[in-house]
This record gives sequence, C-alpha cells and structure tokens, in this order.
Amino acid sequence: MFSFIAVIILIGVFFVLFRAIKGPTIFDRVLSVNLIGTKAVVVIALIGFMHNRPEFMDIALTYALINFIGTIAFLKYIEKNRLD
Amino acid sequence: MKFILTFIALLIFWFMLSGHFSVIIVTSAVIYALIAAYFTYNYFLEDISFAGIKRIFKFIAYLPWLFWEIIVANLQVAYIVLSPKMPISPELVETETDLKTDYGKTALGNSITLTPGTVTIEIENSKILVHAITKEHAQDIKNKDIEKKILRIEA
Amino acid sequence: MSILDVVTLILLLAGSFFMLVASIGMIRLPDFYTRMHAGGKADTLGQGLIFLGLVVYEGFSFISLKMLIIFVFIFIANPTATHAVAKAAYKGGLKIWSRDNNDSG
Amino acid sequence: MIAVDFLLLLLLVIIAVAAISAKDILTSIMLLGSYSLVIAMEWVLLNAVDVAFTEAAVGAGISTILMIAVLTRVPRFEKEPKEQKHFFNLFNHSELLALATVVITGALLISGTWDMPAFGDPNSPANSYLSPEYIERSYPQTGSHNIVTAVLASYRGYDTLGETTVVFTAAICLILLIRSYKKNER
Repeated sequence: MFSFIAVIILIGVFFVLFRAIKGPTIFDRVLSVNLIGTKAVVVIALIGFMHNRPEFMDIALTYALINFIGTIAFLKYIEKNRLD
Repeated sequence: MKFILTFIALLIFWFMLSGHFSVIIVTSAVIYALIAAYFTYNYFLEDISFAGIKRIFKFIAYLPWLFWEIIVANLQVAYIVLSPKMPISPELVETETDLKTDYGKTALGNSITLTPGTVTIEIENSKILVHAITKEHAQDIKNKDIEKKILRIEA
Repeated sequence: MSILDVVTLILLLAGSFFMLVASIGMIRLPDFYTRMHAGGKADTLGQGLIFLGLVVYEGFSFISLKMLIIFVFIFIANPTATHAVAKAAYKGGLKIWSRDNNDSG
Repeated sequence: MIAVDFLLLLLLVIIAVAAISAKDILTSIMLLGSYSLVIAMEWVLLNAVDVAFTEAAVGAGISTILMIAVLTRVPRFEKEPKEQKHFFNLFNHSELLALATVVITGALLISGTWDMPAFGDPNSPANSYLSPEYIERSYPQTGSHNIVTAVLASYRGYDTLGETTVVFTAAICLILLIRSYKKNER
C-alpha cells in the first residue's frame, strides 16, 4: 500500500523535474525544486512506514524545515544578488 | 518576558521531538533552549497580550471553514488541470485591507493563497496584489469575504 | 481490513491524487503564475492528506505527534514559500499570461 | 519496493545529467539540491538513517547555501564556447580518450560487484559473524548504546579523527573566504 503511493508520488516528481530542467524562467525552477523537496518529505515518511520503522519521521521533519530555508535562500540571491 | 516565553516554547518543542526524559537530556535541553532563546527572542513573538488567547480560540473556530474552502479549491485546480481546454483567464487584482497586525496580514495572505482560484503576490502596508485564475474569482476577492472573517478575529 | 485501514487508504489515495494533479499542472499550465496555483494549493492539500492518513494509521503516539507538527508546518510554510516566489517573480518583472498574448509560455 | 528503488535511481541519473549540462550555474545548484534530496530518499530506503540525516543537513541545507554564497562572488552564467562545434568534430581525440577511461573504469567497478554476496543475504560474511560480534561487544567495550557511533568513534577512532581534521580545515577555509566581504567590498 505505502510503496504504491510512493511510486505515484515519484512519477509526479518526474513531471516536476521536467519543469525544473526546461522551465523558461528561474522562478519556475525555484518552484519546481520546492515541490520536489515537499514530495521528498512525503516519500521519506512513507518509506518509514514501509519498513515499519516510523522513527524516520525525524528526517522528514528536518527536510520540511531545510526545504523552506533553501527556497528562501535562492529567492534572496535572485532578488538581491547577495545573501546577507 | 519575551525571553522567558521563547525559552518555554523552545523547551516544549524539544520535548515534543525527543520524547526522552533522562537527566542528561533534560539538562542539555535547558542549556540549548537558553542559547537558542538568547539569539532568537527578538525575531519571535512580536506582541504579547493576554487578549491573544481569545483570538486563538476565534482563529480555531475559523479553521473548519478554511479547510472546506481548501478542499473546494483543490477540486477546482484538479478540474482546470485535467480538462483538455483549460478554462482559465488570469487577471491581477489590487485591493486594500483594513487589517492592522502582521499576524492578521499573514493569515489573510495565506488564506487567499489556499482558497479557490487566487494566489497572493504581494502585501505592502495595506495594499494586496492578488493573481486570480478566472474573472469570477477576481470578483470574489473584491467582495472581501475572507478579510471580513479575519477582521472579526482581530477585533 | 478494519475501518481505520479503509480511512487511511482513502486519505492516502486522495492525497497522492492531488500531488499528481500538482505535478501535471506544473507541466500543462501556460505560465509561472498559473503554475503557482497548482504548486501552492494542490501540493499543500496533498501532503496534508497523506500525513493525516499516516496519523490515522499510526494511532495516538509520539510519532503521530511529530507528524501533526509537520502537518501544521506544511500549512504555514507552503503558502508562504509560494508567496515568496510569486513576490520575487513580480518584482523581477514577469508578465502574466492571458489568452490574447500567449507568447510567454 | 523495487519499483521505488528503480524510479529513484532513474531520477538520480536524469538530475545529474541535467545539472552538468545546465548553462546557468544557479540552475545547477538547484538541481544539485534536489539531487541530494533524492539520494537521501535512497539512503532511507537502504535503512541508512544516519547518512540520510547528514545528507539532509549538509547536502541539501548547508552546502546549497554555501554554493550560493560563492555564487555571489563569481559570474552566474557559463561562458559560451568560442567556436561552435560541428557534429563530426564532436568527438576529438581527447574526448574519446576520456570516454574510454570512463567506460573501462565503470566496467571494472561493475565486474567487481559480481563476487559480492546478494543484498541482505543472511549468510554473507558480514552478516554471519561480523555484525553479531559488534552487537554483542560494542556496549561492554565502548559504553555506547548506538553501534554505529561505537564503530565510528571507537573502533575506527583514528580514521574519524583524520576525517574531522579535514572537515575542520575546510570549515576554517570557508570562514576565511566568506567573511571578508562584509568589511572590504560593497
């Protein structure tokens, strides 16, 4: 059951990746990478349940946090051309 | 006061994540929460007033309506994406808001993004710029339904 | 199959359906701002439903508490990230797409 | 399960090729960020939670931000090559040599895996006597509940010491490189 759902989401990742590679503007790419990150959070949670080891939720939580910070860092660079 | 509240919030978050209560872990939790609170208490918790508790309950009462709107919004996005002709006519809408606090503006922006057919692009002082996916949704934003609900929470 | 398993399965299938819709929308929609609708809404609800399904499957425990934290965080962070990207794109001078001048696709 | 594995590996290859061939370096950095997300999913699938955790913190988080910090000081777009290569000129001699090297190395590596025991085989040497040994003795010998920590910090202590020295030196170099732009320039 969980691996079936994970496969569906990974097929979705392929579509999003297509947009990340082709994307006419840089903002399309940022949005796509953000979506890949959110899908990765879900897949890691699902894999934890596939192995009957739901302690993996810690990694999913870390990823949810890091993904948000990464997106903001990309945007800050694009807007201001610097990070501080 | 702000410092102590931040410290308590961080400590509660630590114990929610770790779930262990041995001596070493509790000590290190207190130390790390102190360090983190020292660095962050200025960014966290803008205004503390005990009228805020009432607002939290009002906000919780607002959530079911929001969740229903989110489901409607998603069914609509699914319909737009999966229908072969793509019935869209995007438009930018600009409106004013009467909300005062930053929390209220954040809640409004996120609610607009999650409800049907509209995404917040910019909130600057009291101006909101919204991207609506069809003309009807642009009209909905001008009617300010969401804003009235959040104004009632803020009051 | 108990009733909880059925609820879990329904929530997981609905969630993965919405996430797939978000991905297809990323390909099919014509410009950045409309893609944002797919990415901002469908993906948020899809993730939320999947985590809700996993919470139902797990029952009441520490793990489900963590998943509820992720659930709340998603509903705050995902629209905020979408809004941040949109603001950057608007400031960067990206024009919106309409039926009349469909050159930016 | 196998389908998930296959899809993840396919994703890895596609992302790697796209990251190399992108002209915009910012795009390459973004694709590398998603590369480390995908490879962390693979680590989780292989039950290597510690590695996945490190990948989450270092690969997706810190190294992305460090690379952007470097990008603020170098040009963002790759230079166009001077003359456009004709199709028949595409493979000149040095590129053929590189291709041959890569193919031969890959073939050697793959042929090396034929003698390995099957993945998760309970009768393989590692699983039949090495793992039980560690499981039994690591706590009385090192006092650490976590076996991976015991192996890394005690049995392989000198190795880890060397590794941390390298990482520490790299961190100091990065601090020296990045901190100067607050005072001098801009």
